Amino acid sequence: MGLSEAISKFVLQNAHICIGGFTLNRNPMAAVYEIIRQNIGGLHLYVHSNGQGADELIGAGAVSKIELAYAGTGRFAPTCIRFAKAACLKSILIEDYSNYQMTLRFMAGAMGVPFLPTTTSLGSDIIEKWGFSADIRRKDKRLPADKLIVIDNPFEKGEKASKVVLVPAINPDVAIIHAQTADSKGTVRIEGLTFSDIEQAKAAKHLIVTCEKIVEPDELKNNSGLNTLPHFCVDAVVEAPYGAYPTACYKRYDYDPEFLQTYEKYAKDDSLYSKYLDNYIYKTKDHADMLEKNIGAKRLQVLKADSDKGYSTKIVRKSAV
Amino acid sequence: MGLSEAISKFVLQNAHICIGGFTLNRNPMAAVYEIIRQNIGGLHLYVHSNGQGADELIGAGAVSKIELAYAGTGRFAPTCIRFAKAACLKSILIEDYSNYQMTLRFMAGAMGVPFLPTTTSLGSDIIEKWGFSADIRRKDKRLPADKLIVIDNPFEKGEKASKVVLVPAINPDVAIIHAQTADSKGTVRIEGLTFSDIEQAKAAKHLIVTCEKIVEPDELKNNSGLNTLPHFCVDAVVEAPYGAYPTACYKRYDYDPEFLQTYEKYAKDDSLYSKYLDNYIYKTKDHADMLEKNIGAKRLQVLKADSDKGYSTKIVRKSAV
Amino acid sequence: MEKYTSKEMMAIAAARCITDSDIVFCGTGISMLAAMAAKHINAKRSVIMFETGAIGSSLEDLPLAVGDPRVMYNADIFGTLADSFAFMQNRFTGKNIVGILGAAQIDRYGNLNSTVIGDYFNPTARFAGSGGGADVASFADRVIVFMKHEKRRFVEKLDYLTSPGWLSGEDARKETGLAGGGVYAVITDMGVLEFDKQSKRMYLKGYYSGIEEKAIVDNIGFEINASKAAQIKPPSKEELFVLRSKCDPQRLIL
Amino acid sequence: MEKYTSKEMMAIAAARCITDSDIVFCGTGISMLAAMAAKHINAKRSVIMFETGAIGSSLEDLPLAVGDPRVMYNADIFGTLADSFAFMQNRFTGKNIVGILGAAQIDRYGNLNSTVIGDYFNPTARFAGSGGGADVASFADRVIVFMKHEKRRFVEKLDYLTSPGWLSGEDARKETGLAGGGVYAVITDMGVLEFDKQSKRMYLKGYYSGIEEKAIVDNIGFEINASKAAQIKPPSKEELFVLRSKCDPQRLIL
Repeated sequence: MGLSEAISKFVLQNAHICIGGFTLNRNPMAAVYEIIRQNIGGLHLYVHSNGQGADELIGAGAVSKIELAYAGTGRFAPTCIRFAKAACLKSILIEDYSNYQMTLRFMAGAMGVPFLPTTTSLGSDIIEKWGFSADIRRKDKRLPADKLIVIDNPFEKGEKASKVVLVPAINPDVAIIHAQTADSKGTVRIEGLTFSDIEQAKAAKHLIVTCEKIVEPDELKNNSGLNTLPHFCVDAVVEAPYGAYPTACYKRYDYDPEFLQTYEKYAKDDSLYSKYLDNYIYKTKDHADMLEKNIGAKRLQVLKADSDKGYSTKIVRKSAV
Repeated sequence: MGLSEAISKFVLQNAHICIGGFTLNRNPMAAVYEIIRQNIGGLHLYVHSNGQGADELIGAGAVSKIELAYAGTGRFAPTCIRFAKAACLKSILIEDYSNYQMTLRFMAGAMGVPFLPTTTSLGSDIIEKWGFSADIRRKDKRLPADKLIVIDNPFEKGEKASKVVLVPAINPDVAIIHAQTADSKGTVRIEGLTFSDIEQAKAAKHLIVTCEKIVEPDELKNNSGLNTLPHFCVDAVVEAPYGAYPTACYKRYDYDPEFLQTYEKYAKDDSLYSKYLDNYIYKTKDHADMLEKNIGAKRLQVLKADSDKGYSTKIVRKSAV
Repeated sequence: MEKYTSKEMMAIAAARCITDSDIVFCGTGISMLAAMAAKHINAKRSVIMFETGAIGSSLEDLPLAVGDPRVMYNADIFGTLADSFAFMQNRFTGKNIVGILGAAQIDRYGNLNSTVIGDYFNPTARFAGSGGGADVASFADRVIVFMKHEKRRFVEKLDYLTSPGWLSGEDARKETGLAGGGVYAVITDMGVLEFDKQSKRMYLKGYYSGIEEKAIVDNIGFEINASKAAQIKPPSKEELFVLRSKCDPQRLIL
Repeated sequence: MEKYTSKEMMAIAAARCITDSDIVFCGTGISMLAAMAAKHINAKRSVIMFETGAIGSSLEDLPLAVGDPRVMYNADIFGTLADSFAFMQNRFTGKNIVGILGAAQIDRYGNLNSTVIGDYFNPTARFAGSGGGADVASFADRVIVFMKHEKRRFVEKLDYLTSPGWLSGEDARKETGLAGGGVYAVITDMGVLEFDKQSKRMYLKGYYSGIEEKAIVDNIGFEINASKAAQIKPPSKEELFVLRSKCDPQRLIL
């Protein structure tokens, strides 16, 4: 299955989706761009600290609601720019959680339980202020009735019982993650940090995996301990070289400070941003075409990861910050 | 720190302990034998499906209470022999859970939450019958007031709410696990399946790691993704070659069917069993001495793991079953 | 026709229940042989999985426990106990999971006891306990149970209900809040029993060649409907060949 | 004496709070430099850890985000987000964890806002949100906060309480059920503020060389006790050398 087909088959209008990665690392950008290209809208997006992927989906108007912990790309955009604009314009609805809460929510979905407990955020406005109205929650059966519930620890009796925050499970319609390698049956190997990609993948009704390289079936069996997802979790596995670009893919390539800087310039200005969408996304037929037209093989070579370090030792990061 | 010192320092009389491994795999047997040698008694033992380690501790009279999911070593002892005898003689108190419940209880302890939810075992006697009396639970502050608690899912309102089983966290005084490798600072690398050793290790107040080989500090940094525990979780790291014997240690050596068969013969007969304890444990000064006197280098050579398979291709398993 | 043992018949009867889309959670012994046989014969794309965390095990050599290092050989992935059970509890993956269990006692609704004989607090015999049994029985979409066909094992009332089957029958299982589809076949050394879709009572589905229906019914400690029973096809030459030469050439279990 | 910037002073002031037994959870920017400086100078055995799951990172090159692949280089171990926060929530490991955070607003009890300016449902400015901030603030035994010393940031009442400090002061934090020890130092470009052990109100602990006490107090939007303030030792030659040559030779943050 090609990426275009995988997106159109699983990412329907108004779908609940989550995307893997963290800030400027291993975001499934090829898939994000394809969603934008296909003009799929009304998405309900779940992320912990996704960063670039979330901002581009929001910038393109694909997102109507977002549940998140953090929208930023570190020093490049301490707050994601299109996200911040959309928040102030109220063109998206936002529900705020903490990173651990979002992680636990994906984990609850993966485990098949309705909630998981934690004590994080007690006393904060994350507990007090709910972004989605009761009406919105009632109308979409995929949403829990409550943002979260604070209970007394039932194992402690009486007034001395401590408080516990229960955060509800997320079971998105689709999860999309990007990996270094998968075999053609769908066994997935992520190198380096997995963030909460594994939990997201297991929590979703459908899973699309893009990867740098698809290998022969069972080729990854040589080292089972390095594999991260079994094939029966995967609905579509698509080879998408540089599929995380402009974010990093450990041991393959780095994030691109030049692109992120360019993006910042476009994102800050509404009229420029529509040009960005045109030139980088709408007018390119797929990710390979986008890379060829806008980035070029020479630049990709600079981004190539040093085999020891796992990231590029050749990029200049100073100017970008 | 040597094993003898680590055991006497952390495994106190009446301690709550858990031991890693599964049935006949990677039980921390060198540590188990040392506990028996030191005559430490009154232990409260937590295991999911530990097998050989649990049975030898019980056989030696070291255990007063056990919370478990399963006591067996597969085809060698579908039910652990000394465990079954102790249960019928009521010389130990038993609290039964399922494997997933015990795993979740360790996980809750590791996560620092008082409980985790599941739906397993609803309608079963695991929910209905409690092995420890309210009095026992009240007297030991380390035990939760309830074996488990069944609640209505608070995210579903009214009579349609589904049931959820909350299982209480375990935070043992000491966890003991056996690994293939650790560095001298305590970073641990387990090869092959980790079972629930990682959760147990993180849940415990103190952690003793025995391992086949201790390497230089930071020698394991070459492949961070293969490491399983950071050094700040570890209180004592002890080199104990063949420390899982007679259970298996993946990629190092297999379980020993001959020993397990011998053990069965001794374990079934009370008078023989005291001879077993004498000859194999009390009269040997440490694990190396036990191996030398009772097993021999030649036998250990037969058990050596094939480098591809990870287990021995030379042992005869037929007679043992 | 070739001769075969009841163990071989049992393994083959269970293997036939497994399909290509199944993820088979198996225990030690004959259930492992059934899973292996299915993978070699009628369900080549099925996945063998163990509670210990090994997923997609190749099983080149027969493991003698689910913790045996042989379950690790050429697996698709190493998970943890927590991962394995989560795959069962999770409704997306759980719906494809077939569990295979054994027990000391079974009742008419397929509830299982693998904990004690006698009073829980004063047992006459103690077994290993639930292990993953209660979990598989709670979560897996379909559960196959292996039983020795003895009257003392097919009982009116269990001494301890370790692993939930259909509980008290009818909709009791669903109402209790259990997710999985429940026990759907009991395979003994005499025949195969299934459960009525409505009442959830056990009935005799079939008997092996050479076994009399009466012997089956007489060796069950509760009333059982045998009116729909038919003879079960003996193992084919190919099935026996695969079982003997590929699954257990050393005859560790068979 | 060598010249230095306020950023350098801030990084060093924070580094000095870190000890050998600490596990340092840091964010992006100056907090990472503080952790690196401590590891090179005064707390060589401390461990640097990121919410993204990298534990014991070597940080040979300065990461520009906690998701930067540079946090992975020569780490002790790769965990997940779930693992990282569990190490904080877990009381055995959590007691050694020092968190370093930034924020848009802070109040007198060290509560932080990194979510919105204005009404939550009608904001005039939107920030990234909690990220791991609320988690670190809830769990870590000690939290250090970096702030720009501006009156609009040191406010009487937060627009949104993202990360809990001492809440309403006195025993409020403990009574609410939060485990960690709370915010214990606020490091600004003018000085260092700490919290009264009893009332949990912020007070001025010290000011940097060349900064007037009055300027500090005037740039805080609530009343503050400055009676115990003393001058803070400027960065030593060694501290500056390490910070500049080992932590950020490319001047990406400094």
